[in-house]
Amino acid sequence: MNNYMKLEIPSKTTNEAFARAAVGAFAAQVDLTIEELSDIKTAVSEAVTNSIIHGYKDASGVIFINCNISCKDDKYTIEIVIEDKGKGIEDIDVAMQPLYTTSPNDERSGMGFTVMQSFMDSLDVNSVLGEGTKVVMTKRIGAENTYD
Amino acid sequence: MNNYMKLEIPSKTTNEAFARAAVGAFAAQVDLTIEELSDIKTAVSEAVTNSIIHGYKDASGVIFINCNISCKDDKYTIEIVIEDKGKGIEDIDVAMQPLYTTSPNDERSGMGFTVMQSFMDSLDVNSVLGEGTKVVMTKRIGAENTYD
Amino acid sequence: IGEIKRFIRDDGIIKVSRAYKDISYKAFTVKERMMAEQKTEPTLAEIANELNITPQELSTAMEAARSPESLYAQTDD
Ligand SMILES: Nc1ncnc2c1ncn2[C@@H]1O[C@H](COP(=O)(O)OP(=O)(O)O)[C@@H](O)[C@H]1O
Ligand SMILES: Nc1ncnc2c1ncn2[C@@H]1O[C@H](COP(=O)(O)OP(=O)(O)O)[C@@H](O)[C@H]1O
Ligand SMILES: [Mg+2]
Ligand SMILES: [Mg+2]
Repeated sequence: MNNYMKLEIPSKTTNEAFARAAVGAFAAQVDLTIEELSDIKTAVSEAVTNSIIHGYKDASGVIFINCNISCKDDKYTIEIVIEDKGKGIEDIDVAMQPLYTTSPNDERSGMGFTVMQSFMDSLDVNSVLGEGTKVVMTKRIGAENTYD
Repeated sequence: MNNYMKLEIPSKTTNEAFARAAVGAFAAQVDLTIEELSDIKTAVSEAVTNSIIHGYKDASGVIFINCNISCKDDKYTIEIVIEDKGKGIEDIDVAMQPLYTTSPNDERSGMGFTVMQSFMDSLDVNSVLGEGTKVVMTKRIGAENTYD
Repeated sequence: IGEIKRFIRDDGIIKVSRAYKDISYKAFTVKERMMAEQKTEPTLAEIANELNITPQELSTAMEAARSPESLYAQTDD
């Protein structure tokens, strides 16, 4: 089974919950555990929140979410791409460091990228200042076999 | 609160359940009743199933789902547009008649459009043979006031 | 159909937020029971099957129950 979905939503804070729900409902076609599902939803939250808060600040913009499910040797991989056309990140390596945040007064913890990294199997961030940010995350489902 | 989402999915039967859940999760930002939600999901099912079964037959195609929530005088209206680039409908008036179906052997009841019409507040169907079909449905939320 | 709907809506209105909370609670109970029985974590589909809903619906219900403040907040705009 290969499947995909492409979703476009405006950068409203209410849409963080909707993005979680939509990606969760899509991932639900794979026979995953509640824990795997909740890892995926948490990673999506962090990426979407970043686009809303950092990418578009208080301005309104559009967030693109693409999901892909692919199957190889009976193992499923879910790929989630979250993209904004917001202000971009100057130095990705610095931004991805644990506890690094440019909004310390906003009660941001600086742990968003770290959470995505630890809850997913891969994380890839592309960003161009003034053009936007694209986060690509994958997770393999059926964990016992991924440690072979 | 005004909000929208645009969704693109391939015409696979598993995506009927996903489309229901995704539109349901989007609609659920308005505090609606179970019955209103179930009406919306049922209408979405019928339209998406039509695109999969009639629009694209067994071929693979793409289904576009756009949802809009708008608010006026404290009342919400949800608009749902479901579009395919499939084979189109020759005569819409005939197709929309209760019990009319072009797939009687498929256990189709011919009641899809009738269900959409009775569960939603408005239904509008546009179709061009060989180009595709677009179904536009709206539902007002907060029913007691819609009968004023 | 219209008459019945009007009656239901005017009378015992059940909000989705409430129903989703019920489903989430039941899912939690089923999960605990299955874990005790099978000694492994049940999948979403297994729990959904037990509750007679689709995995997609279960995922959505659990989501809504988790964050009623955000999913149902009508604060924007
Ligand atoms: N989509 C984005 N657009 C612009 N900047 C971003 C984006 N995502 C992350 N950043 C930058 O990376 C930093 C670290 O992100 P993160 O680890 O999620 O921590 P936090 O969001 O708590 O600040 C942010 O403070 C911000 O400067
Ligand atoms: N998206 C579509 N593309 C092509 N034909 C369609 C589409 N939707 C509906 N139709 C036509 O309209 C007829 C009536 O649809 P419907 O009321 O849903 O009944 P059923 O699906 O049970 O046949 C279908 O049999 C089909 O011929
Ligand atoms: Mg963050
Ligand atoms: Mg039909």
